Amino acid sequence: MPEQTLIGAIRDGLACALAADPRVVVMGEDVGRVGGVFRATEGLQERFGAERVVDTPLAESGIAGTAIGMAAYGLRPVAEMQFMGFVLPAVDQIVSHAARLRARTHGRFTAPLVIRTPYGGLIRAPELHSESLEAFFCHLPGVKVACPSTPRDAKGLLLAAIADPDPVIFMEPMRLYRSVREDVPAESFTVPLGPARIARPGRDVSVIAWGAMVPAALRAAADVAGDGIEAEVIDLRTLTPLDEASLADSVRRTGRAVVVHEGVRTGGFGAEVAARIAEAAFLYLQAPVARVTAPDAPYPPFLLEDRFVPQPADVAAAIRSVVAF
Amino acid sequence: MPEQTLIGAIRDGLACALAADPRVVVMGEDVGRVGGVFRATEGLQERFGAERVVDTPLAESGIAGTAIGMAAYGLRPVAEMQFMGFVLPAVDQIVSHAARLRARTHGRFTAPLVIRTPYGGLIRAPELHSESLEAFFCHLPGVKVACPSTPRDAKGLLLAAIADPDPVIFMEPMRLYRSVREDVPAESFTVPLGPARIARPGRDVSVIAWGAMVPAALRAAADVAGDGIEAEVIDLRTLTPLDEASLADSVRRTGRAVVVHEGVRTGGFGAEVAARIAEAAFLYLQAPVARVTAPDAPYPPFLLEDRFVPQPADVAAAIRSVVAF
Amino acid sequence: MRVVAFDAGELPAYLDEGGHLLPGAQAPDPDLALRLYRQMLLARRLDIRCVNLQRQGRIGTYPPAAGQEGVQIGAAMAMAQADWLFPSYRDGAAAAARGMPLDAMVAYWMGHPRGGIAPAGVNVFPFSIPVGSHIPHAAGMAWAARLRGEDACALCLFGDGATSEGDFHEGLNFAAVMRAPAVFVCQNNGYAISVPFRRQTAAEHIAAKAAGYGMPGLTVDGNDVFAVHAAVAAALARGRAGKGPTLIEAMTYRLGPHTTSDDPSRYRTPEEEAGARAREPLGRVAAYLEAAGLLGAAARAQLTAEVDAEVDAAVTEALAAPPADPGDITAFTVADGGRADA
Amino acid sequence: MRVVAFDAGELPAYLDEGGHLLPGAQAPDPDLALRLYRQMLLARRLDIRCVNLQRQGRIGTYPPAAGQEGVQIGAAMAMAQADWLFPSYRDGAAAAARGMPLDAMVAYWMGHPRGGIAPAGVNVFPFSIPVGSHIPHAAGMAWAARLRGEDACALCLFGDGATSEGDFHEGLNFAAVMRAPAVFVCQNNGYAISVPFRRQTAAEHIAAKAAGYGMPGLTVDGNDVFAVHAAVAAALARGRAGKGPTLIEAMTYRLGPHTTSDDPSRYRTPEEEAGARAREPLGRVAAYLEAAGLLGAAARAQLTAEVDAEVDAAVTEALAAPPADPGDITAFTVADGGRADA
Ligand SMILES: Cc1ncc(C[n+]2csc(CCOP(=O)(O)OP(=O)(O)O)c2C)c(N)n1
Ligand SMILES: Cc1ncc(C[n+]2csc(CCOP(=O)(O)OP(=O)(O)O)c2C)c(N)n1
Ligand SMILES: [Mg+2]
Ligand SMILES: [Mg+2]
Repeated sequence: MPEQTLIGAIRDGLACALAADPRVVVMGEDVGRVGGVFRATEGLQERFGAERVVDTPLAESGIAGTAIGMAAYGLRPVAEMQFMGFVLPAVDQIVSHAARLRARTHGRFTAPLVIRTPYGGLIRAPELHSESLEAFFCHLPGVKVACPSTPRDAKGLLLAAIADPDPVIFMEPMRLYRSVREDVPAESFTVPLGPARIARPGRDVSVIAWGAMVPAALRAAADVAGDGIEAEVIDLRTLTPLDEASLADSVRRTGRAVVVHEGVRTGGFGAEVAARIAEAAFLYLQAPVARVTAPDAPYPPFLLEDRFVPQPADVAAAIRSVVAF
Repeated sequence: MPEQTLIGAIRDGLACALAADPRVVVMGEDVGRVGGVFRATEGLQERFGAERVVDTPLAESGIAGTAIGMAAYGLRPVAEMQFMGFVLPAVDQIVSHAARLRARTHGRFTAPLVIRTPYGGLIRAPELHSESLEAFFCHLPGVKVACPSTPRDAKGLLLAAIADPDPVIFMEPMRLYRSVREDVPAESFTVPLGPARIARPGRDVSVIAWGAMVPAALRAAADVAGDGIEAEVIDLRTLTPLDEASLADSVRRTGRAVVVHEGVRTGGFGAEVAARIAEAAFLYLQAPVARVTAPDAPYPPFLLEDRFVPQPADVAAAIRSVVAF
Repeated sequence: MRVVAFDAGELPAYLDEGGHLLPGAQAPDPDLALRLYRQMLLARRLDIRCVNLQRQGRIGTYPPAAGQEGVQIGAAMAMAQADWLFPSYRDGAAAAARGMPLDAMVAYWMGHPRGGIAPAGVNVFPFSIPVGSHIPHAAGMAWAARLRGEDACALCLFGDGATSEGDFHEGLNFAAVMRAPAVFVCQNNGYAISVPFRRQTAAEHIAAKAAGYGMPGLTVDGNDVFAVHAAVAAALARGRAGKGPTLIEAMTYRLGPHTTSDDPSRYRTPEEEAGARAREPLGRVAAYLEAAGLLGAAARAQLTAEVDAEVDAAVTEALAAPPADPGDITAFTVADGGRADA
Repeated sequence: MRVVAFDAGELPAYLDEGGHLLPGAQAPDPDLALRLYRQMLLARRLDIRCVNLQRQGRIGTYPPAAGQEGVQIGAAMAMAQADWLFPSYRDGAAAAARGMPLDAMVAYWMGHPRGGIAPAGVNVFPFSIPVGSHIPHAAGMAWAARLRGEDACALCLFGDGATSEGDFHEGLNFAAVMRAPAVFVCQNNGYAISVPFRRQTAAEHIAAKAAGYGMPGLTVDGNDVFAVHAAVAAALARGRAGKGPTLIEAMTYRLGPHTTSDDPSRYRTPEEEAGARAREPLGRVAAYLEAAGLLGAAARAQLTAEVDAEVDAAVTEALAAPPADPGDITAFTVADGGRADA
């Protein structure tokens, strides 16, 4: 089993899908000739040709909209949007069409497409290159949202997303692209969309995170372990559908929860996680579910980003305070 | 004080603003010659001229984008988007620019604009004419979201929104446009953006709603009063900024809360309301905050809309169940 | 009408406003002429019926197509079986011509969840409600067909207002860059609800936009069904030959309101409307067929009765449909609870 | 270069690739020529410095403008004081020419929250990061100026890639319909990151898109600063005269990478780059000024030293700025906690 970075695992997943399924088309700005601005698609155009790994015009609504037409016709488009902030011009296509095509035609037409997009901060990027907009897409029945935190999950979830008969927003934590490595099976495999993963078991408090916040949560858990607090870290992996059963199960054991995300606080997906936990485990809760999030402000210029994106110390502080509640 | 419908109050508010402030420009598809598809702007073009009440090309991103340029230059554009589903093509302009212009220039440039949009269901409308997408805009620091449920609030909040130095999404419950009437001052006045309103006081449970769900909540409250349950109904009026203090105060008194909205459940603004209540009044809560919402599905064809949009009976059932918890 | 640019030779026009064959025009194939007429008549009769059903409260808001049958039927009947139609809300006439069951369309405007769905084998996309947003779908589908080496083309119908949307631009640009076999047919009926064409664009013609995408653009008389049919057939042939997309602007007029909720007298003069009625497409073909000895008054009455019976049957079926099933609300949100099918 | 359509008479071109005055061209005003050169030189020197600062890790990702000074300075210096500039990320040269302090630009790329902000009286909008999304802002500002009866025009800079976005379309269409005094200047540098112009559009020229909006479109040699200046001046005059917007396509080349994170050797050949270097705009003007006896080698060296001192001072100031204040993160989200100011 070769060791892979997270981005290597994604590239590998795309190659597996292109090799196995002639319906798969990789498309987007700069994905072909140069293999993507992060090189997630490097080498794929050479290997699979310019008709299957396609440089498109610079137009995100056009990318999403043509992908919908392609998917409805029977292809499996996997579109890259260069940064999550640049998915915004495609929102109407995703909400009005991709998410609704199956429902409004009772399955006569469907939109099995994947939108891959790097998200998140702390890479010293220019404005609008560090957004975490998952909450928009989690409020969207008909669309699934996946977000891996490890190379293995990245490949397996991506292959599951490509195989999925419905549209999937696939969020890639760009901060982890090259900073984590693990053994990843070379062959094709899927990690199912839905089930969360216990990244670290614990009995005192449940810490729920996804993407780049998972390593932050793990670091916080290691930190509070020094105080004798055993935090369970749950990596959601798929935001919608949400694995409510695993959340409820964990919180029924621990009685306390902290949810962590990079998106801003108000209306963030942490509110949904907190609400679901309260609904499913109210009588077990010994403290309110704490949210560790970005503040309600636009993502700042990067000299301030460390103060904006939740850090392990923020998570540790929240853990301590819910335990002390 | 003349009696007004909700839409009459909005028309009246627009007329007050146009008359008082030469910077105000009303713009949008069909707002001029015919006075809007709902007639919210009827008579305004005759009165104020075609340069201040402007029929635009059919392009929502263009409407929002030009409004940003106009606002930055010193005008006060009030743009109508015909139905809330059709705000979606403008999302990038709203998120990437309107919401961020002040922050990224430390106030050197600002975008004091209002986007008025009818929202909500139960009017037997075609597809995508019944959306409730407030959750998208409530997750957007730099933008305020207002949603009146009465003619008086409609006029006062609209005038406050137009006077506000920042962008405001102004959601108009189209189902109430002509179904509610009350006396509304003829002169200009504002209802400040922020404070919620207690629409009905009560001691047993707090029911939180906005827009067209307020009358539904009031009907439910009247209904459960027959069982001796005194429900307090809170009309949020402004979703962001959220009047957390009023919510906390109410729930500390009642110990129970139900939040009601037309948007779909997962990631809806009800999750935020529930999370805030839990954060602010955990020790007072005697039951989990209940959410009465649309199910996680696209808005259905209208023969099924009664089963999709929360009804007073659904709210009453939720009230009874939190009280019985 | 002016042909702005086209490489398939000069496009013919056929009928003048009175339905007389234009000087120099070749008489259309009689069989085709009769089929076009029948389909236009059916569309018109169904359209009238739907307006009545709305007035009776039996269906919801309805966007009448009367006056635009020349474009819709001319275009739809130039398509091959494998081609896909991407219609807007007003394009029921075209959808019916491509095989969408009439009762499914009535059910759609009734707000019935089983409405508006094309049966298997009928390649009609659901009506696009957000204006212009289906244009990229047509580009994508056509591109996909080219990638798969299949012969299917896309035909996309939209209005003059739709050309102001970003998706018009992005869709046409993608189609041209990808050399997708798509035909974009703009029904320029002069208004987007109340907004007149002159406020929609400062260009004289929509067809002038084509050059900016490197594709041919042409303007045809949309009320001359034979001209539309010929233009669309030529554009589809061009697409099938691998030469890429075409933009066709068909000049027409909607005789009725924007929808049953609209009052066009607020923005159109009686004179303008009367002028448009005199140019409307259906009467023209009837006059032509009568003059050509292909369909006399009696045969026309007979055909009308036939078509009305078809409409009756469809309406009866739609109204008699089982009540909407609340289970449908969530049943189709995702496939089988999200299980992968691959 | 071909003028596609323009009503302000034939537009002159001035310099050939070697900086020689073209046959028949009128010599540019010496004072203007010197001012343009100085500003181009300043931009180039700052640009080189920013690339170095990035290599040293002192600023973040930086998008070099070298090679595009002809367009940016030619356009910016044709503007009047009251006009507003709407730049993209690469348009620091134009921003500086309009009065944006150099240290503010360095601070911007340092990721400092006080960076990139135009002082009062300097009408430079913040750099647009989402490609093309600022085009409607320019249309709206110009429209607003016309509504207020003020003389200010908008000048909007963007790339060839930006023309594929829906906002390009919507912005130009609004400007034309509203007869807004806006000038849209497309810097066609042949690439959107790695994607070559031929994959961006099937049209031969961006200027061909103008006709679809009913506005004039023209293509100029963007590396001939005098030609750009004349074209933009004419378009601004046209706007001020109430004749509406203009689209100008300026053909140019970025000599460096897309940003400091990009490796253009993956998508451009050394031959192509060498050819472009031979046509670059700054050396041309230097050659012209020298041949015209306006600026000899010694004076040029002196000017370079002067400009470098300006750049040094700005960089020093930016690097010495007080640390970013965390309070800035939320301080400007809304005004005074949302209190109305009206
Ligand atoms: C994105 C979007 N914005 C607004 C509307 C509301 N609306 C419905 S039809 C219409 C006018 C469309 O005009 P046109 O494209 O000319 O088509 P026509 O109705 O004339 O057939 C408008 C504004 C919509 N459906 N979608
Ligand atoms: C909406 C959006 N999509 C994608 C990007 C990523 N991106 C940044 S620059 C660029 C290419 C722009 O090309 P062009 O418009 O030709 O300008 P140039 O960089 O050549 O000056 C891309 C794709 C972005 N910034 N915004
Ligand atoms: Mg129209
Ligand atoms: Mg470029």
